[in-house]
Amino acid sequence: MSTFYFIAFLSIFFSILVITAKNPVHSILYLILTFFTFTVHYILLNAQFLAVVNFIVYMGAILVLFLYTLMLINLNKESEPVKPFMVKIAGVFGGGILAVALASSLKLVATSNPVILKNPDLGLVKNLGKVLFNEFLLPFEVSSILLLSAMVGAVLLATKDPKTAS
Amino acid sequence: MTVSILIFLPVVAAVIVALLKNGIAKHAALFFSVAELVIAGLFLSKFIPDATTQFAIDVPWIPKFGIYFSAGIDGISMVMVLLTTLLVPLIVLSTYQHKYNNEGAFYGLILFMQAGLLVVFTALDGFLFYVGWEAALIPIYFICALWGGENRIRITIKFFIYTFAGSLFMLVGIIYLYLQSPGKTYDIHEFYRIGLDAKHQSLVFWAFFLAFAIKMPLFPFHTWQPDTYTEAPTAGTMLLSGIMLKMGIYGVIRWLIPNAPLGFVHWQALVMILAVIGIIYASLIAFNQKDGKRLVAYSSIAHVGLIAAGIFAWTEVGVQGAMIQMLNHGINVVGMFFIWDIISRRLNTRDISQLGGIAKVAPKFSIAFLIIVLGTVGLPLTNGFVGEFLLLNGVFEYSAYHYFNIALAAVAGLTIIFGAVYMLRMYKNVMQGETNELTATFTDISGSEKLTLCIICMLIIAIGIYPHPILHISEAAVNNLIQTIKIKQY
Amino acid sequence: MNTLIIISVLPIVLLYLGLYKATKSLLPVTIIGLLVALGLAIAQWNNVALPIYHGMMMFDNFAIAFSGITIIATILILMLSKGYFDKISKHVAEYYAIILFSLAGIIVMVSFYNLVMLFIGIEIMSVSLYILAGIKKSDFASNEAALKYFLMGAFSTGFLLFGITLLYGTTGSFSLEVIRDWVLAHPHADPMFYTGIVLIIVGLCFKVGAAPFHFWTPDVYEGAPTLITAFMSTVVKTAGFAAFLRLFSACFAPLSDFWVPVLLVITVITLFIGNITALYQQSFKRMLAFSSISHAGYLLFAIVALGSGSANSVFIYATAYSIASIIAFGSLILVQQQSGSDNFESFNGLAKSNPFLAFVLTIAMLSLAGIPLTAGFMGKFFMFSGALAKYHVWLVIIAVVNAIISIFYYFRVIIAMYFRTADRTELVVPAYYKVVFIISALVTILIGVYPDFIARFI
Amino acid sequence: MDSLTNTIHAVPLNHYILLSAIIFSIGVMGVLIRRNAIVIFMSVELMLNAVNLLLTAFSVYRGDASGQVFVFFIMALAAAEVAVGLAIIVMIYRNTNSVDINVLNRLKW
Amino acid sequence: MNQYIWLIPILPLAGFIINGLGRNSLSKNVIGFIGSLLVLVSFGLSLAVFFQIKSSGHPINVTYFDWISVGALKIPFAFLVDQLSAIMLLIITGVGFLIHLYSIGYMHDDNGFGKFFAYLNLFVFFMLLLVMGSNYLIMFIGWEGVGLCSYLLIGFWYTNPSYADAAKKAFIMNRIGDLGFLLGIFLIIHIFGSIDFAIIFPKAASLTASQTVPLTAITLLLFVGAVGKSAQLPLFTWLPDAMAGPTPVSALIHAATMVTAGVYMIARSNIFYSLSPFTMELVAIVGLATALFAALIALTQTDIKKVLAYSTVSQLGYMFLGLGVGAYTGAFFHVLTHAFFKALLFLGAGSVIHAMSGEQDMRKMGGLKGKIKITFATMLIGTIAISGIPPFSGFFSKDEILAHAYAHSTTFYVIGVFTAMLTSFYMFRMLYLTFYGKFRGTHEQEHHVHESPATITIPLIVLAILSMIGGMIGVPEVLGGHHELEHFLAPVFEKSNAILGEHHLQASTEFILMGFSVGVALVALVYAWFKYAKNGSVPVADTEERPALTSISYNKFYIDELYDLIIRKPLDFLSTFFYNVVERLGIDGLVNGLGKGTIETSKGLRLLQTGNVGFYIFIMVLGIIAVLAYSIFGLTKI
Repeated sequence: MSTFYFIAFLSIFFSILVITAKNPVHSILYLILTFFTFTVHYILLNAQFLAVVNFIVYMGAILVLFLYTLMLINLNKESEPVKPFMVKIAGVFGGGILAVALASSLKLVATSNPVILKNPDLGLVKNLGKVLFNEFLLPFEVSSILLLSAMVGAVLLATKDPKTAS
Repeated sequence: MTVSILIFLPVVAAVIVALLKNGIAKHAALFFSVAELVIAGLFLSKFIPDATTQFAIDVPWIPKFGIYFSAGIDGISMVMVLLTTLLVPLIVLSTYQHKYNNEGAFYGLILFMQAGLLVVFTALDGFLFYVGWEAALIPIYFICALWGGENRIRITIKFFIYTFAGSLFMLVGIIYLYLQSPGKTYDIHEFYRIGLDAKHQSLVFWAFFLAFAIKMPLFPFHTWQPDTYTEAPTAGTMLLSGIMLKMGIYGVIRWLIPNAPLGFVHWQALVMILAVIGIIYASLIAFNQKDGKRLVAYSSIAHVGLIAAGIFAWTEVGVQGAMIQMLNHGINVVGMFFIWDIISRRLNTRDISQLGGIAKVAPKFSIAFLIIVLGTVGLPLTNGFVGEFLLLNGVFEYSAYHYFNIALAAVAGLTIIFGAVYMLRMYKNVMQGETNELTATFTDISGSEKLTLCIICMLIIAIGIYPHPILHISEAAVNNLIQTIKIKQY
Repeated sequence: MNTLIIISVLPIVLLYLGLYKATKSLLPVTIIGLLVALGLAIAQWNNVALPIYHGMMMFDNFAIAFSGITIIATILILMLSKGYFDKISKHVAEYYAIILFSLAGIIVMVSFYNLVMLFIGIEIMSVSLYILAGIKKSDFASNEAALKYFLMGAFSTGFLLFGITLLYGTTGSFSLEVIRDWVLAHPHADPMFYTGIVLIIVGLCFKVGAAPFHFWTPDVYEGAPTLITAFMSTVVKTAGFAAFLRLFSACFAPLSDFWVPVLLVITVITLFIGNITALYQQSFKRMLAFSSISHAGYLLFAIVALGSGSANSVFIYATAYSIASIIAFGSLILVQQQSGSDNFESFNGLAKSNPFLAFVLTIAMLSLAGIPLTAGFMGKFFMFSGALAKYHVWLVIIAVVNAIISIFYYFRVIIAMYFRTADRTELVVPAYYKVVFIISALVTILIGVYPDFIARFI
Repeated sequence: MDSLTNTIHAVPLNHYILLSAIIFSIGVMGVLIRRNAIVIFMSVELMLNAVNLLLTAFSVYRGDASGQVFVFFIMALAAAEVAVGLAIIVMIYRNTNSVDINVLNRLKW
Repeated sequence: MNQYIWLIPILPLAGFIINGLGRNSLSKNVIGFIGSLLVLVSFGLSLAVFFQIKSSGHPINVTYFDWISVGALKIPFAFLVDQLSAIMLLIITGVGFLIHLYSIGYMHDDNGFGKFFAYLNLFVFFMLLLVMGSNYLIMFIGWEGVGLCSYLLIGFWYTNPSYADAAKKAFIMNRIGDLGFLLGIFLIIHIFGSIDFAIIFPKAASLTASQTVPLTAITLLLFVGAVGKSAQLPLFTWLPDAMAGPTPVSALIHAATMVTAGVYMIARSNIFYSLSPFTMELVAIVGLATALFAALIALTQTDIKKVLAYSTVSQLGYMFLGLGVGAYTGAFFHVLTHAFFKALLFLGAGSVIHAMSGEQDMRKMGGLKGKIKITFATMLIGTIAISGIPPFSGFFSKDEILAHAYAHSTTFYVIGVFTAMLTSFYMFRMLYLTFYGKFRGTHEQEHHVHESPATITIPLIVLAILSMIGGMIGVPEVLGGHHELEHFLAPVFEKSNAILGEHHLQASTEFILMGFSVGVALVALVYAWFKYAKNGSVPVADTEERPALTSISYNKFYIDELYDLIIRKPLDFLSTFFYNVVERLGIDGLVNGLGKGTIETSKGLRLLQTGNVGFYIFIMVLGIIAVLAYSIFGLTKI
């Protein structure tokens, strides 16, 4: 139990670092750490498949992509101009109040049932696979369109057009 | 033979005319409008002057929402149909000396507007009424904005937005009534049967009243009117003042008061006072107007104020007076604007102070002008008198408060004095006195002008001498309507 | 379902065509493909609609109608694209493909029966649009539009997801059926459920461009290539509302006491922001963007006054709005090509040089302004009727005030075209455009005069 | 494995929600206070992950696998979005040599 | 006879149409002939009607068609000719014919000859309609119709702007009265449900005392109408200005017929008045005041027609005095005699003007006695008649009124007699200034002076005879007469007299009264003779100073200026104020302000669209927070 709170603390801590780090590269590194804590959360919840996917897709692919882009466009310095202080305060307040509002609208202070793992096999690949390829086959197929579109689009946008001037 | 012929002929004609070339379009428009008049005459000859609705058509339009293409003619509508079909050919004729760019479009729009007007005057379905109401507005907007004077853009958009604003509130009122109606239809007779309480009727009343008050226009909703009348091409002004403003008056009779009798009773005194204020106010302003068209515009506000007062008194005499006065006002005001059209076309000015002595060089014109002036000031044996007499009598008979009616009638009656003041002042300054350099060049009327003015003058005198046939057309219907509403009230 | 398959496969075909440089055949193939899809959709009309694929989708009449209108609108817009993309770059096939991907997402959106499908549909559509907004790669405005759209879109997706998650947390399922049953069983729902609804409202309002989540709309609409703007403001908006309506009428209707006030406020703000801001715009395109916000306000009426007629109202309104907008954007493209500017002034004197174009554009503007005998009026009429039926009298009055304001800016175009003069040469209106204009104008008038034929659909 | 799963037995559902809400809000905060488009985008990713965590928690709590499947789809989306988003950012960088969102204010009013 | 009665008004109307259409194509002789002949035929028919009524004693009532009928209100187009209207018919057609005849000569050189005759015929038509109408509305048609003709004829020479103004003024002032009349009609409709004389008068007669309250209102309103038409205080100023019209017009319309319409109307409604003592008193006071006031003004006028005009106003005042004190017959008698001598005087003045080549200022005349003998003789007769010197007609009618006034109140009588003295003075002043002394005009004028042609002199002579003997039909019994007129009119005033009661003065009192009034008239005559004929004093030129009182009188008590100040100026001010301030700034300003305000709001609101993504998202977040806040707090309500 205390493991959860420890990891939760780490999640929050690192995510705060993500948004406060001056250097974007640092931000990414903190984000990797944050995601790692999430992976731990998944493991704690016995969602093994997700833990693995999270580890691979997010940390392995997405964040590397970020990092790569950052390097590509040479932004690894603390070059970001800072927003005015008031704007930052407003932003922090906004986010904070949002958190409070979310929490209170969800009545989170009230006690609730603990999360109990009813089905230990729930998060296993086999089980998930069955659900995914039965019930969720259609969304699975359809999301291919999403990926295809994104792929075509990314290529379209990121390639240098030699004849843009015309 | 149903009223659909009457409604759709102008639509077809509008399309045909719109496609014709300059030069022919004018004649075609005249032909079609006269044809329409003939058809209206046929209807009139077959019309039985009782309270029933005749020549009715009732086909589903959007049945899911209880909307039917339902129209018909009763006595009240008949007078309005006559007004429309009579004035449109006159107006077309009055434009014969003009050269408009893109004539086909001009006359097409006029004819299209006629269709809209006829829908308004014959509709028995709230939705249809509203559609006709707006369908009449669009063409006139374009007529005014395309062929108008210098400031037309600003003025006409104001006019459009103002009147459109009013009618949208009416739309809300109509939908509201539809939702309240027992049979969920837009049928006007269903509307009459809704027994709302006084509070809700007040809301309905205002929703409709705004639309009609703006259209008429009633003080203090009138400020679009003088500008628009001044800037619009004369034919547009004639359409606006001769026919279009009657939509508002007709609406009051047919849609406002019967649909919200309790609301009406509650606000009757206020609107009567507004109407009467409008009479005096507009008359006074007309005193010192320099621009002839603007002067006539204000005089029109005053006259319409009286018509409104007569209707809001909701006595048979008042409403009948309003019926005949609508026709009269249409004829007179068209004549008056035509007079100014002739003057401004010849002399390129409408500034009264620059004119004078025209009677000397144009005696025929002066006679026509004088007859129209007399009709406008309501001299006995001209059409204006019959209407004003009945209207004032109607106001007088309105007796919500003791002595209030006498005071009201007396103040409203000032119109016959003030009317004489500004009309004669105008006549004097334009026609009498010695000619100046400008007016000496004035040539007397001829051809189509003469014909138009001749028809107008004859109508003025004929109705003045023998108004009975026209009163008779609407008598039964008006009587019936007033009785129905009275029964409902008490 | 066949429709979805066709629309999903079609872009792949196009990509291959692009690969083999068969650029000439792209448009015809697309249009034929879409027509086939449309035909297949219509063929299912009035079939007994049951949820398919484990309750993931349901091709009921609602879905078919909205698929139909979105496909038709897409066809019309694509017809305007003849020669349009060539000027941007040579990757024409990709553009068509992405538009069609987006359309596939839209088909999913209008026929979803599970929140997962809703989410995926929205994302397919959105991701495609992020790309499309930026296809003018060297154009700064286009870049800016793409990035703004992307950042804000991704941001709002977070809220949508949070909302969906909360619904899932309370009901334990993503299926609309289960959620509805849960709502019926729990008339006093969980706070979590309420918060979920609220966040979904936020997410969806962003997608349809309702205030105060509308900020992306004007900038993106202005920055994006005009044709894409046309697509966004018509097809996408329609789909957004279809999804919105489908979700709310299917699941949340019993809880309307809770969420109606929220939407009411949003509607009112949307109306005012859209209309008042549009008033002072100098760019026709940006004006249309704000006007689209205001139309979103009117469309929200159907959801605020949720009832049996809502689907019908949204359908008619969206149809009217879409076809009128297509005319507007089509004309804008032509005028822009000629004068290089999208300001109102560039329309000056159009009536003299191009009476036909001016005339159809006038019809479109009248329709957008809601003048009777045009489709736009019917749309407003149904919206007002619906709202009044639910006793939202003040809402309707506010709407009326806004409708009045809107006249002013719609008529500015008409005024520019007809009443102002400018030396200009005649614009060449390509045949494809003419067809689109004529069809759109006719449909606008037809719906305005005899809406029954379309009102019967749903 | 058992020992791991046992550790969560006592964690109330609310705490998971709270955690997600907080991280979600931190993401929002990040979006608000940063000007670098990439960092903003990262903050959005943070928000998505907060949702993922919550979904998983709900899924476990309900004993229903569909929540976790949904997470899977969100990840797919995230991947797609990242691809497109970074492409857009790169495209902008090419044009402006900046990824500062405050530079993007030509479209206004 | 009854079935031809419509011919009486229709013939002049036919004249109007023929002359109106043929005004340019027909020759002047033909026009004059047609115009006069048709009126003459009307006169013949009127005579026939008169004798029929005289013999049968029954009024003629003919209905033609429904003119206006709305619900319960049915207004037929119908004629009623009773004793009262029969005499009016005779006056109108008789005097009218003479004046037509006169006009042939008088207007012969005018370009608008045809138009003039058309208007005159039209006037006769409307006047006949006025007196023949069987209900108030038909009367009202005629009432306004004659106003129209008055307008047309005053402004006959419209190229002169001041003439046109005079015409306008006449029309508008009449209209003020007409409004009162109209409201009176409404009230009658309201109370009686009809406006038919034959229905309402009997009804009124049978009302109980408590029911007569509305009658006071009715009579007051009708009286307003009469005040306007008959140029009483305070609406009299149009009549002197109306002298702008050609002289025959002044004679016919502004002396003999139209202006007496008010008297006719009140006499017609006598039952109403008899039942409202308050109004009666008011009528008497207004009449008396007008008589005195106008006489005072007439004292110093120098324009020959103006003198006659004010004298007309003054005489009309007498008539109203008569009506007010219940001497309906007397008042009507005065209408009759006044028609003769005032028409005569005007026509005579016209003849003088004709002779003087258009000169109207008496200061430029003088010594015409020998040059235009017939004119002089007839004018002299007219002057004697109006001054109330027996046995000429004016004496009898005036005396009857004064006798009734005496019976009513001594004050009224004294003022009346004083006015009679003034009348005598200014009339003889006019006569002396014009015909006695030396000629004061230019040489050309002197050379040109000549007697008028026969068409002018014949009417003068006829009227002079009538002025002399006209009084014989009303010789009171104390003087050994039968008072034929009173007997003839008795059925009309029967009920009123019953209500008011007969005032029977003792014969001796009557003799004293007569003697007194004749005495003062003679004194005034003599004084005028000394002043103007013997001493040859002439009113000072306009450029010179006048004594204060004279000046006030000469300037008509500044009444026009007063009206200008208290009515016209404020109205004009209101007009500009309403237009420039209320209309432009107020109402229209509000409307435009709404539009401008919206646009300004738009200008401000669009700034919200800053282009900054951070800002956008911030607002979004605020929105989300607001919505969430709602779900926190709003939930408690559900």
